[in-house]
Amino acid sequence: MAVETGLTNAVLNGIVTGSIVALGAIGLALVYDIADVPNFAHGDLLTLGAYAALFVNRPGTVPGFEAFATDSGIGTGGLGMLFFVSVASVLGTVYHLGGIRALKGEWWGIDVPPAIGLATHAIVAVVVGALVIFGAPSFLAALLFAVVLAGALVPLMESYVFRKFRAKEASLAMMLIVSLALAFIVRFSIQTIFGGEIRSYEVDTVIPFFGRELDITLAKFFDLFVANNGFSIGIRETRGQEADLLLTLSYSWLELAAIIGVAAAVAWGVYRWRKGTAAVIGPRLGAALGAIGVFILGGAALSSGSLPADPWYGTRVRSSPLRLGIILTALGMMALLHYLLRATTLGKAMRATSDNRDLAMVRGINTRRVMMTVWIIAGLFGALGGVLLGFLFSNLTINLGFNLLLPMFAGVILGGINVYGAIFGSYVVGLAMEVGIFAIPGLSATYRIPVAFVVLLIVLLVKPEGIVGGN
Amino acid sequence: MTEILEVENLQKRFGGITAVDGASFTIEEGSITGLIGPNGAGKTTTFNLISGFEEPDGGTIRFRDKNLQNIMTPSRDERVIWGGASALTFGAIGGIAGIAALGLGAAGTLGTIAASAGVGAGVYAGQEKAKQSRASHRNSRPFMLAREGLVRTFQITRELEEMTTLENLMLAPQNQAGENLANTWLRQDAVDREENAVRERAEEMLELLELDHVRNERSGNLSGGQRKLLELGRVLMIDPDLILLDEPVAGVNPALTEKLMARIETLREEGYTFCIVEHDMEVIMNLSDTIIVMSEGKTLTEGSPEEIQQNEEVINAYLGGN
Amino acid sequence: MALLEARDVVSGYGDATILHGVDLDVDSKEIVTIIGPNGAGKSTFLKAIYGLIDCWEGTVQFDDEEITDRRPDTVSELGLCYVPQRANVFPTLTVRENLEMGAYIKDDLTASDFEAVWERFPILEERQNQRAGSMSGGQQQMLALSSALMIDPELLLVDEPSAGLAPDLVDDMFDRLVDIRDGTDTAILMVEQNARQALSVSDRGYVLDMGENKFEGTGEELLESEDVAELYLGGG
Amino acid sequence: MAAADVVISFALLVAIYGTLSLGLNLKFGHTGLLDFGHVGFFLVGAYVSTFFVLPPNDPTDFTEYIIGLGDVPILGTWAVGALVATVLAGILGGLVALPTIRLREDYLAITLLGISVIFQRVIQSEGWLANGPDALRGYSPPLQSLFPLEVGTLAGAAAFGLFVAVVWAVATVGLSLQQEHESRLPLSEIYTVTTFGLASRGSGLFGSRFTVAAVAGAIAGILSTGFLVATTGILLIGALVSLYGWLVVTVEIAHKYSDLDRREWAVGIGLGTGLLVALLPLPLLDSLAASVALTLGLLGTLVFGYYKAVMSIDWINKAKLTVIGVGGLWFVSIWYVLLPIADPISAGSVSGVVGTLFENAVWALRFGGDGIGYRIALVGDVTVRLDYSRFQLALFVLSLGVLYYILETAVQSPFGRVLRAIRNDEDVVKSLGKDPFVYKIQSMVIGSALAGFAGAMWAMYSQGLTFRTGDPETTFIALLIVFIGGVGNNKGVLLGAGVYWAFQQATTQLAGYFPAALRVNVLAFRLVVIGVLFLIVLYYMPDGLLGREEYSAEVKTND
Repeated sequence: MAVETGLTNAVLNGIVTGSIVALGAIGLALVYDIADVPNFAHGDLLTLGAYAALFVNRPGTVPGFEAFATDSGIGTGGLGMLFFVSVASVLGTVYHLGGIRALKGEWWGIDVPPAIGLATHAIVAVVVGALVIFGAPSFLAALLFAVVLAGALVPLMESYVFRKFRAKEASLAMMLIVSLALAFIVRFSIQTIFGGEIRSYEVDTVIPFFGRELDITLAKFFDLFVANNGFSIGIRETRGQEADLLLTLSYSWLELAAIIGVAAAVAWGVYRWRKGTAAVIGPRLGAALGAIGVFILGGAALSSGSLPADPWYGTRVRSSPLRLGIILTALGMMALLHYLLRATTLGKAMRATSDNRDLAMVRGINTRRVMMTVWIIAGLFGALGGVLLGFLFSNLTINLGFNLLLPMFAGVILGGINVYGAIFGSYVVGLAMEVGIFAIPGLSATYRIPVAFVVLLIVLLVKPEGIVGGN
Repeated sequence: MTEILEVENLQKRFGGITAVDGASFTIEEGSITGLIGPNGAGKTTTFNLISGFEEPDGGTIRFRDKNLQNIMTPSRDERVIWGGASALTFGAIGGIAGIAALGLGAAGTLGTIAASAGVGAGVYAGQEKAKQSRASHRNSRPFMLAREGLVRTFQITRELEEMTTLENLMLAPQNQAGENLANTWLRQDAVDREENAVRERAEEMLELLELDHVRNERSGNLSGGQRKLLELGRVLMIDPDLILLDEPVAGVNPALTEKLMARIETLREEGYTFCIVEHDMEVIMNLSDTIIVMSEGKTLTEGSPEEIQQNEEVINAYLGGN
Repeated sequence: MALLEARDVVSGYGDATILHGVDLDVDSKEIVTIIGPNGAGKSTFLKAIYGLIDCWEGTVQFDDEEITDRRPDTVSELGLCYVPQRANVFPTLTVRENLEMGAYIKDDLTASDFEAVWERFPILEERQNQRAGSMSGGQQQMLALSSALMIDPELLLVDEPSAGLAPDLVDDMFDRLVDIRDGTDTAILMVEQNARQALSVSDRGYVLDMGENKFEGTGEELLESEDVAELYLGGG
Repeated sequence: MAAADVVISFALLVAIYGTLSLGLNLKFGHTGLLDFGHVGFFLVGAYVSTFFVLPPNDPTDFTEYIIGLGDVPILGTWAVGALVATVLAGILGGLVALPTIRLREDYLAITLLGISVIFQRVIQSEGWLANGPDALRGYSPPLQSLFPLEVGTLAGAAAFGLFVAVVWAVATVGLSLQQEHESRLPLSEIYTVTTFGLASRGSGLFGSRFTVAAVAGAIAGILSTGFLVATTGILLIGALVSLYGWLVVTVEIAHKYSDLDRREWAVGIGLGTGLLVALLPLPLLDSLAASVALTLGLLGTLVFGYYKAVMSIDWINKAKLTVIGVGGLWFVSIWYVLLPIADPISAGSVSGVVGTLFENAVWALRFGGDGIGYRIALVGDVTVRLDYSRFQLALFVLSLGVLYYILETAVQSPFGRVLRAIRNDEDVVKSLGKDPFVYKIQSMVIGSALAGFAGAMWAMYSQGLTFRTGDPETTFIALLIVFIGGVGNNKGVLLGAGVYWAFQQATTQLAGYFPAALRVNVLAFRLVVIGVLFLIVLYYMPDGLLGREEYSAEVKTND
C-alpha cells in the first residue's frame, strides 16, 4: 500500500511551524502590547539564544572560549565561567525587577524578611548554575543556559535604550527605527564573535523508547487509512523496509463513533461545569482538554488489529518525534504563560497594564516592573524558541531569527497585538505557510515567508486593524 | 435670510454610549450661531459629524441644500478611476502569476488561467469598488466639504508645528497649481506667480491677525492664543462660507479674546457664517445671534442669548437636579 | 491640619496652562464637591493631585506628607484612591480580577473584603466572573468605585460619579457615596457636573472657573447662591 | 591604488546611496511614510535595468534569465534600461501603496518590509527569472567599450569632455556660493574667468547660478573635447580641472572653519592625530591580539576623553561637531598626502615622493598602465589615462544633479508644502480640502522611482547582481543616511551618504590589516559600530547634522 503525503501532512507541518512562530510571537506581542515597542530586534533575540547555547553545547567551537574547552568537554575554568554567568544571569534577571530591593524579595507580593528573599534567590541561582555545569555539554543544559542568559540580557534593551527614548516621548515610528538599530547591533555582535561559519548543536538524539532505540530526529511515516471496517494508523520508519511497522492503531467505526461520542459528551459536560467561572481553565479550554483526554484514553484502550488490506483512502504524514515534541513544548510553555496571566497577581497586573496603563498606576501597580517582566518573558521565550529552531534546522545561521521575524509580526498583527491573539495568529500563519506551499503547485519552500505575508496583506486589506481588532 | 446648514435628527453612538441622540437645528447664512451645553452634551461630536470627520449613525446634514454624504461621495469619474486602478493591480498580479507559471514550462496553461483569473478579478473588483465606494469612502473624505466651503477648526489647536506661521497660512488656499506635481516642473513660472499671490494674501492675513512678527517662527513655538489665531487665519485663507469654530478663545488672554471677537464680528459683516462651540459664556453670549443649547445629545432649546439666559430648562441642564 | 491640602496648583497639558493656582482642603470624613463650568479644570485638578500629570507649581500634601510629583503608583500606598471619569475599569479583566487589582497594594486580601463589596453591590457578586468591559456603564461605575475602596482609603477622589448613569441611578450613586463616608470613614472629594444633587449630599463645595477658585462654602450655601448659577450662563 | 582612486570609488557609492536615500527621504522625511521596504524598489530597478543590457539568454551557459534585450538596437541600451527601471519602480511603488497606504504607521512599515522580502524571495527562488540564487553577471556598463580612451578620436575626446564638463559645473556651483563671501583671494575674478565671463552678465538667461554653472561646464567640456581631438594634451587639461577642484575645496573648507579660534583648531587636529595614533598599532604590531587590544583601548580612551571634554568644557561643547570635522579633515589630509609618501621617503627617493604627490594632486586622471606617456621634471616618466570609474562618476553625478534639482523643485513648491503638512497632521490637511491619499501615493511613486534609478546605477557599478542586493540592511543604511544628514533635508541626505561611506571606506581599509579568516568578524563589528552610532544619532541629534530644512517661503530670487 503505497500512500502519499497530502494535505494532512501539510497541516501537521503547519502546526509545527505555527508552534515555533508562536514561541517567538508571544514575546513580541507582550512587548508590543505592554511596552509599546514594535520590536524589530525580536527575531535576533532568537538568534542570540540559539548561539548562547553553543557555549555549553559546543564550547570548543566558540571563538575565544575554546581555550577553556578540552577534547572531552569544558575545562574547569570554562565550567567556572559558565557557573558564574548562570548565577549572575538569574540574579540579574531578578535585579531588573527593582534592583537590590527586588533581590531581597520585594517583588514577591508578600512581606518577606530580606534575608529569606536574598537566600532564596541565591539558592535558585546556584541550583541553576549547578544544573548548567553538571549537565554540560548536554542539550538541555545548553537550553537552560541560553534561556537564563537571555532573561538577564534582553531587559537591558528596555532599561538602557527604550526607556530613554520613551522618556523623550519618541513616536511609535521612532521606536520602530530604534528597534531596527538594536536588531543590527544584536545580530552583528553575534557575528563579530562567531564569524560567518554555519554551526550546529551536538545532540544525542537516540533515546530509549519501549525497549527499542528511537532516534527523535529521524522522520517517521504516520499512515492514515480509511477502510470499510474503520480507521487505522500505521507508524513506520522512513528508512529500511516498508514493512518495518513500529506501531499499528486500528479502530472500527463503532469504536470510533463511541470515542467521538464520549469526547463530545465530556466536552459538553466540562463546558457546562466551567461555564461562568473565570479560573485558569475556562469553559472552552476545559472542554478542549476533556475531549483530548478522552481521545487519548479511548485511543489507547480501544486500539487493536492490523492495517486494512484495501483502504478507500490513505494518506501519509511524515514527521519526527522531535517535531511533535516541539508542538508539545510550545503548548507547555503557553500553558505556563496562561497560568501566569490568569492565576498570579503579576500576570493580572500585566493584563491590567495592557488594558489601561494609567489606571494600573492609579491602582498602585508598578508599571515599570510590569514592563521589565514583559521583557524578561520575551527573552526567555525567545531564547527557547531560538534554541529549538536551531535544533530543528540542525544548523545555526546569523539570519535564523530575522527570517522568522516577519511571520512572527504577521501572527501578532493578525491576532491584534495581544498574547492570546498572537498565539492564534501564529498558528494561522504557520498553517498558511505550509498549506500554501503544499497547495500551490510550483511554489518552492523559499516562498514560505511570502505566503505568510500575503495572508497578512489580505487580512489587512479587509480589516486594517487585524482579525481580532485593535484594543 | 437663507439657511446654510440644516441638521436633522442626528445620531451618533460610540460603543454603548450615545453621544448625539437626535439633534436637529439650522444655521442661517450670515449669522453667528453659538452651540453650548454641559460637558458630554455632544457638541464636539456634532462638530465632527458636520465637518465629516465622523460618520453619523442616523439623521441628515444638509449644507446649502446638498446632502453632506452626497458631497463626500466620490464622483462617477473618480469611481471609474478607482475601478481602473484596482483592475490594473489585480491584472498585474494575475499577469505576473501567469508569467511565473509560463516560466515553469509545463504549466503554461495554468499560467494563462491564472492571468485571466487575475484580470477577471480585477474587473470584478473594479465594478465592486465603483458600487461600494459610496459606503467605503464616505468618511475618509472630509476634504470634499472644505472644497464646498464648509471648514472647521479644532478644539485643541492642530497647527502644523514644524512649519512656519506663514507656511501654515499658505497651505490653505484651494486648487493651487503648484500642488500638482507636473506643474512644479513644467509650469514653474505660473507656480511662482501664484505662489507670490498666495504669499501676499497670507501676509495680509498675518497683519490682520497681528501675527506678522512671528511669520517665520515655527508654529509649534507660538503661544496658545497665537495658535488659535493661526487656526482661524488658516480657515479664512480658504475663503469658506461656513466656519465651524471649536472653542476659539480657550486659552487666549482677555485682550486677545476681545480682538478675536471683534474680528469675527467684522467677518460676519463681510458675509461669513460662523458656528461656534465655546465655554466662555461671556464671549458666546456677546457674540452670537442665536444660541443652540445641547444636552445629553439632544438639542434642548434655541433662542437669542437673552432668552437662553432666562431659560429655566437650560439652567437645570447645567446645574443638574430636578 | 487637613487631610488633603493643595496650595497654588498650576498645571496643564503640553504648554497650555489649565490650572492657574488652585487651593483646596479636604478634612477627614467629609464629602467635598468641586463644581464649575465646562473647561474650568476640575478633572485636570484631580489628575494633578494624583500625579497623573505634572504639577508645574504649587504643592499637594496628604496626611502631612508631600505628594507633589510622586509617581501615581506610590500615591495609593498612602491611602489615597482615585476613580477616573472614563476608562475606570480594566475591560478584559473579570469583575473579581478588577477588585483584586484594586487591592493590589494590599498584602492580606481575604474573602471578607469581597463580602463587603458584594454586600454593597450585590449585582457585582452575580457577575464576578464576567469581563468588566461587557457590563453596563452603571455597573462599571459601581465596580470602579468598589475597586478604589478595596484598600479602605482615607480619601477617595471621584471624577463625575454620575456621568453616563440613568437618572434614577444618579440618586442612588450619591446615596452610596454618603454611605461610604458614614460607613467607612472615608473622605470623598468629587468633581461633578450635576451640581445640585452633588452639593446636596456634600459637606462643603468649591467652585472653579477658568482654572481658578471662584467660591467656596458649605453645600447649602453654594446651592442657594445666585452667583454660582450666573457663573454657568454668564452675563444675565 | 592611489589615494585619489579610493576617493573616486567612494564618490561613486555616495552618488548611488545618495539617490537611494533621497527617495526614502521624500517618503519618510517629507511625507512621514516609514517605508521599511524601500530596498525592494532598488532591487527591481537593478534587475530590470540589467535585463535591458544583457544579451539574450544563452541556454548553453550556466546563467539563465528571462529577458535579454541587449541585442535589440536602442531598446537594449543602458539609458533605456535605467529609464524603464525608474518608471517601473515608480509604478510598482504606487501599486504597492494603493492598498497599504491607509494602514497605521507601524503596520505600514512591517507590510512594506514584507513586500520587499517577497520581491527578494522571488528573485532568489525562481531560477529562470534571473539566475536564481546565483549572481547575474554580464552587464556591460554604459560606453565601457570606449575605454581605455583613445585620445585623438572624437568619441574618446568627447567622453573626457563629459567628465570635464561635470567636474567643472560642480566646482563652479561651489565657487559661486563661495565668491559671495569675503575672502582674501580674488574669488569673484576667478569666478568670472572659470565661467568664461558668463557670471558678469548678471541676470537674464544666465542669471541662476545653476544655469551659469551648467553652461560653464558645457563650455569647458566642449573646449577640452576640441583640444583633445587636436592634440594629446590630456595631462594639461586633467591638471587644470584638478587644480580648479582643489581650489574650490580649499576655499570651501577655509570659509567653513574660518571662525574657529586657535584652541578649537588645536583640539580638532589633536583628535585627528589621536585617531591616527590609535590606529597605528594595527599595521605596526605583529601580534594581532595585542594590536587590536591596544587600538581598541586607545580609541576608547580617545572617545571617552572627548566625551568628557564635551561634557565639562563649554567652548568644546559649543563647537563639538565642527571640531570633529576639523579632526576628520586633518586625518584625511594625512591619509591623502602623508601616508602615500611614507614609503618613498623611507626609500629616500625624491622622485618617488614628488611623483606620488603629483599623482594624488592630479586626481582627475589615473596614472600608470596603458596610456599617454609624458616626461615631467622631477617626476620622471608617467603614463596617464582617464579610467572608466571617473567617467562613470561623471555620469552618476550628472544624473544625481538633475534628480536633485527636480526633487528640490518639487519639495520647495506648494506640493512639498502639502507633503510636510501631511507629515505633521493629516487631519488638518483634510480639513483644508486636500486629499492626503493622493499626495501620499505620489510621494511613494517618486520615492520608489528614485530607488529604482539608484538600483540601475548599482547595476552599472557592481556589474553583478544577486538577491542579496535586496537585503533589508540596505533600507536600514538608507534610513541611517537620512538621519545622519537631517530628516526632510535633501542636502543633508547627500552629506549623510558622504559621512556613511567615509566611515565604510575607512573601516574597509582597516579590515585589510586583519587575517582573512577574521574578515567576516571585523566587517560584522563594523556594522555593530554603525548600529551604535545610529542609536547615538537618534538620541542626541534626531534632526541630524543639518537639521530639518527650514522652508522660509520667501519670494524666490530665481537661483
